[in-house]
Amino acid sequence: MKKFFAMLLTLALVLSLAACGGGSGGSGDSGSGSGDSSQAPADSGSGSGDSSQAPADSGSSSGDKVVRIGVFEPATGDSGAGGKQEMLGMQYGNKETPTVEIGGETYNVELVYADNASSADKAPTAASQLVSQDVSLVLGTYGSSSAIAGGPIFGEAGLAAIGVTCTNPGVTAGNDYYFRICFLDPFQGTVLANFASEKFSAKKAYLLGELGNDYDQGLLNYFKQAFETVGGQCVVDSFPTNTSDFSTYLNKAVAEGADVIFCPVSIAYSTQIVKLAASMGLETPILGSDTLDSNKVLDAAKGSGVKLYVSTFYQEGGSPDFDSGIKAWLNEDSTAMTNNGGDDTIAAVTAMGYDAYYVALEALKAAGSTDKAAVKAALPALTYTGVSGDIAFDATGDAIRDTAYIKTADNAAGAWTLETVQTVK
Amino acid sequence: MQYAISILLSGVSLGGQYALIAIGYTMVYGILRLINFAHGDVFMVAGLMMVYLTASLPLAAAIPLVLVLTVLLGFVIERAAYKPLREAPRMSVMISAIGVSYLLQNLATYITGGLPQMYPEIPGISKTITIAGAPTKVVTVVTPVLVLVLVLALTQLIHHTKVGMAMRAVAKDFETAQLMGIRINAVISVTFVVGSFLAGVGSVLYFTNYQSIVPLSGSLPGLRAFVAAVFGGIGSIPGAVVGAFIIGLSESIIKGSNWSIFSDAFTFALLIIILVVKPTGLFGEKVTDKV
Amino acid sequence: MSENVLKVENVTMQFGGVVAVDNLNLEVNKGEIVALIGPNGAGKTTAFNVITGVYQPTNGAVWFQGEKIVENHPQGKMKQQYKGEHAGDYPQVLAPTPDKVTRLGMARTFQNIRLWKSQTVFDNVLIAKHCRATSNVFTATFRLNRKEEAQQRENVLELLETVGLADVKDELATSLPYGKQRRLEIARALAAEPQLLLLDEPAAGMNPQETEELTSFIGGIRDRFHLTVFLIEHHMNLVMKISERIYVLDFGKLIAKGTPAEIQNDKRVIDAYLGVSEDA
Amino acid sequence: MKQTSKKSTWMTLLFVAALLAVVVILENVLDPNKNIMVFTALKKGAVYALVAVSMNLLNGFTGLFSLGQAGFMLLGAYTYAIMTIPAAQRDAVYYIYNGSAINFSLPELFGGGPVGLVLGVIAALILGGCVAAVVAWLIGLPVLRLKSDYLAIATLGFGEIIRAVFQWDKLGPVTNGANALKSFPTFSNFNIQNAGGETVLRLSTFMAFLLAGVCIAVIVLLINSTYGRAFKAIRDDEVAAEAMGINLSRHKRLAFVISSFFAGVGGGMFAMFANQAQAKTFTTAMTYEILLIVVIGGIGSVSGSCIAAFLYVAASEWWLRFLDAETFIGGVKVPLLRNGFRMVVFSVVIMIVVLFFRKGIMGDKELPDRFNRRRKEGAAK
Repeated sequence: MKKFFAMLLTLALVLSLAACGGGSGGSGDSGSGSGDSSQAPADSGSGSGDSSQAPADSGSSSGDKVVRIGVFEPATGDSGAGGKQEMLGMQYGNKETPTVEIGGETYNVELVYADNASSADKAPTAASQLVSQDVSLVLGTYGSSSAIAGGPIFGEAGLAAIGVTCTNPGVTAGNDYYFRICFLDPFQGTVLANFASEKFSAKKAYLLGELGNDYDQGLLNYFKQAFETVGGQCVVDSFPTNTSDFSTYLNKAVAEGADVIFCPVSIAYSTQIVKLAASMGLETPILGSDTLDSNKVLDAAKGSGVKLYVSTFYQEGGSPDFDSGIKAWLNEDSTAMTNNGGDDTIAAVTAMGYDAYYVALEALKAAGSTDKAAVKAALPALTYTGVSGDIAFDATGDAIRDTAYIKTADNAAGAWTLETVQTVK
Repeated sequence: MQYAISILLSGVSLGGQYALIAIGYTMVYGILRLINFAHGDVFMVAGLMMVYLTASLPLAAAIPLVLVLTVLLGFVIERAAYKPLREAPRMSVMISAIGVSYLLQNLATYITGGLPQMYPEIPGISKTITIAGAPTKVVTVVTPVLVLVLVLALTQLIHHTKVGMAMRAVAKDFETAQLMGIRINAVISVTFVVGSFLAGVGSVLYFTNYQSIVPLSGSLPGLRAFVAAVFGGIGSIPGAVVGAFIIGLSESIIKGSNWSIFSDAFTFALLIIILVVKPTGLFGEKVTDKV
Repeated sequence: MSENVLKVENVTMQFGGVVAVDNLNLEVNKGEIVALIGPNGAGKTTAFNVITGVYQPTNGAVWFQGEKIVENHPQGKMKQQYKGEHAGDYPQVLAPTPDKVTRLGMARTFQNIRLWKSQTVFDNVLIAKHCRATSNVFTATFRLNRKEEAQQRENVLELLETVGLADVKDELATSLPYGKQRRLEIARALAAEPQLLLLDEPAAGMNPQETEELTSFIGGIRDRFHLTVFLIEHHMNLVMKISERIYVLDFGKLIAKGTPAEIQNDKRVIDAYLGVSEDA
Repeated sequence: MKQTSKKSTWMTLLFVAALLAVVVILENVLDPNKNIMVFTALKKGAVYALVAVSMNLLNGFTGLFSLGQAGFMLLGAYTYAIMTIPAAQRDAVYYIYNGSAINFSLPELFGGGPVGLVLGVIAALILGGCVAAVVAWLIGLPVLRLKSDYLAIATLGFGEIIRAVFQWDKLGPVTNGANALKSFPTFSNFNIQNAGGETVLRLSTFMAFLLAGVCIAVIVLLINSTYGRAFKAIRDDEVAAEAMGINLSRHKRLAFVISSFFAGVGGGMFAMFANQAQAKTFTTAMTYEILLIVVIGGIGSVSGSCIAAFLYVAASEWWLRFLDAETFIGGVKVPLLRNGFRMVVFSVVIMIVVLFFRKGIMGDKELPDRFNRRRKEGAAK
């Protein structure tokens, strides 16, 4: 009896919390409306709702042939927010173009998801999940270390993977089956270092990254190299995982007399840093990498005097059709809206996800078959012009890109504006 | 100079916030000999509840409601996860605590979708002021004062009320207190209620300062607060407060130095050193085992 | 000197301001059965704990088989608090851990039975043999110590037969009746191959018949294993019947020593037991 | 008694051999892509089984509540990785630090080829275990004097310290800083290929099982030896154990060092499984996962830990995955199903086990015990 009571209490606790969150989920941000995330009615659109485990749904499209594209992205963990935005691009692409002509036949494209939880120890099983579900190729992942952990599994299965925004050189190096459509850390670091010295005539930079995060540390390293070659000086600092008190770090930057702060950290940390900078009235410009290109960060800076600059893959306005289309979709689909962080600002990773989806379709067309080996063979020669620019692969499978967009936050309007387009040869 | 002051300020406010969490640890440990691993997560959940509640309620209603719900959560956790294991070995209870912590974190991930949530601005204490040239929030100044007031109130409760006396008795000797007719379960519940209440207050102060909440937001402050409790001598409330300020300040100073990457490591190294050198902490009482 | 197996010399044990054992001196000779008696709280178990290394005495020394094994003098805060005598006589500090004392040849039982609960009767005794094993962790893991292991198992079996527990050897230790658990504890102590056996209230909680059996049992094992026995006991029947000499402790102080007959007629002992007012 | 124990030993050996054979056959008969989930889960299960058993040796058999397992796995994983990355790959892996400080790799030292691979991998794994063991010995000196939960929190802190040290960029030329170590031999390297590069015999899962199996067998032998019995005595009653001549600090340290050794080996195997080694993977959350496996399997049961490891991995990362996907049944969306729900359900299940099935799957019994008892009961009837 007592046990039963205890169990009941536990259940009640769980349910009440779930209900509490579900009931007002997504409305944490101002002006987003009370989008309900968990109990959303079935209007979430076939693109986002479908998954391989929806037998009823795949049944409804019976008769047509189906080609599956694996989505290897984090939906939980530190990179969950970014992963979700990246998936939005793919989902939108899938909604826009749900079919593909392969070898003269029309195939329905089905996205198959596997959550790698932003963690290298869950990535191999998530990757295996995709391999076992017979996908033709894989898109993802946000976060390079999961990509490195999952990569060999794809390689072994002869399955090609297209990295969307994993910028670490280690992802494609030594793995023939991993391609990517984004620029790399060395490029991004250099772009930002040059920008810092050109725009602000900065002589001293304070570099802050998460301890043990390869993405952050890689960028810090390249920024430092490039900044020092243009005659700058760097103070490099790292904070331990799960830090929430950044005031000391920002104060240190001020005390060091830094002209710019470079913090290529994940969304969870960057929102805190920007928010704190806003409340401190920090005047030193903050430079960020593609991870900071998020409406969450924009939100944190809104209404303050923070000078925020980020390098990114895509600038809103680059493709008006895409912009208006995806905004319409976001506004109509509450789940997608929540996943986008509660408003309809387009993150660069979303644009990249969108391009990745079309690259995948092109690859399928070029291969003329859904066979993964054929798809892999078709990839190296593929070229495609997406919303984020021209995409082609070099010998290691990396995208040949020489352009990055640098945006600044317009804190009055709460929007990004294009600052400049940086090119490095 | 300004830098030094800002470091001190941030250390003091951190210390105050850790103190409020540390008291919860130290009281529970004093009575149940249990490291309540879920305590830090209760703190995080309190923050999340605030985010969700302020979306639909005015602040004046949301804050008391959050405190009530946090207290309820602490109470329910104790009744559901610890009470059934009263007779079980200590290891089982601790594992149960880890399980609750795991559950709360996963639940938070599920509800927030893993997206960082922005804590609402609380008028009055969110405002930025400048002290000796160092910008900081009002909450930084409010925290130590509030901590002192709460701790004084708590010591009054413990030393001058019946339930406080019962708490001291249970902490001293569980079995004997039971034989003396003290209603153990009620006392333990009160302990959890007080601990959770303070964690709730702590979460308001903490997240007003550091506004973003992720499911893991509670784990590290929780561990640090526990270290503070051990440092001060587990079971001792003044000890927990002093320990928390020491941990908060030293964390802040280390972060300000060139060794910032070791700020967590330092906290734990301090813990290991204190445990080895003086296991009873600064103010703890010595307990000898009987053969 | 070689004749006494155990010699306790000016031992004082003080917990804070409380003197649990006050300047205790006693000797146990080879082959003897000696009892330590006294009212509850007289400091008997504390004396045992000092001898076996569980507590470090505040002052004094313990000799075992002619060798000094424990020695201490008041240190730190104790320097001021110390209420005993002979403070300057013991400059050295010797504080062996209980396991070391056991390996020197002294094994004990406990007042409140401390068997290994999840182990069988056989394993309880076998584990006590561990301290006599010569194998290291590698040879033991990879079974290179087969001979020794077999030898030990055989010894344990013999021992269990001697104490009359062979028929229950595969039972869980805690499933045995009380009297048998006491006996098992003694068997376990014997397995550690001691010269001196320390028994802490072996007859506690036993009925008269069990006590009777125990009396002859203790005598039996003393002869069989050539032991010296030092025991704490409340059952006067047992004590008077079995022991050759008796020490009486009251409030930490030795108040009498002698043969059973002498002790039975000692006025101070009778006072201590009947609670006649203390002059101190 | 002696006879039956010998018999059950043989039965166990036979069972393990049969299991290994089944693994080899399955891996080569089943379609490797369609069933890759099975093998990935099996590999991870094997690795976790070893780590869980090593934790059980400490928590279940010696009664020392340590939460440092992830830290020791990290040591093993890094040692393994650093020792086995091929010299030619080092510049690519350590690209930030312009190459590695260590420029040899054990498989190549052993002459390369299949023989070098096997010897090198085994040597590196053992070395990883040794590094973990040495560190355990050092920190065991002060830490093991602490009582139960203090020990837990101190070892937990130790794990955090180790992680910070390995992420320190000053050590970059050795540890590669924050970057992952990769390109070292993994389980897949044990698949035998013919000249054309086609895989003729798949041994990757078999290797995981074999390595984990050998280690677990050694642990079982230890547990049943005189030292293992001493550990159990310490767990049951420390005071009595000490009074019976068991040197507490020596035996505790021994258990700690041995457990850490195998956690180190397990860490090396984990790196082989995950295809990379990166400090941020080895978090406290990982220790908790392993602890929960031990609890679910039964504290003090080796076979329980093994079974629970496979169940845990399969359930959390495979069977329950459908809970993460939004699902429609007949056009109606199933409520609650969405990303993250899997872990909520899973943690509720864990709480139920912890609260209501406290003994776990096996209690403190072993698999052969169960069969023996059944046989005895059958005979009695």
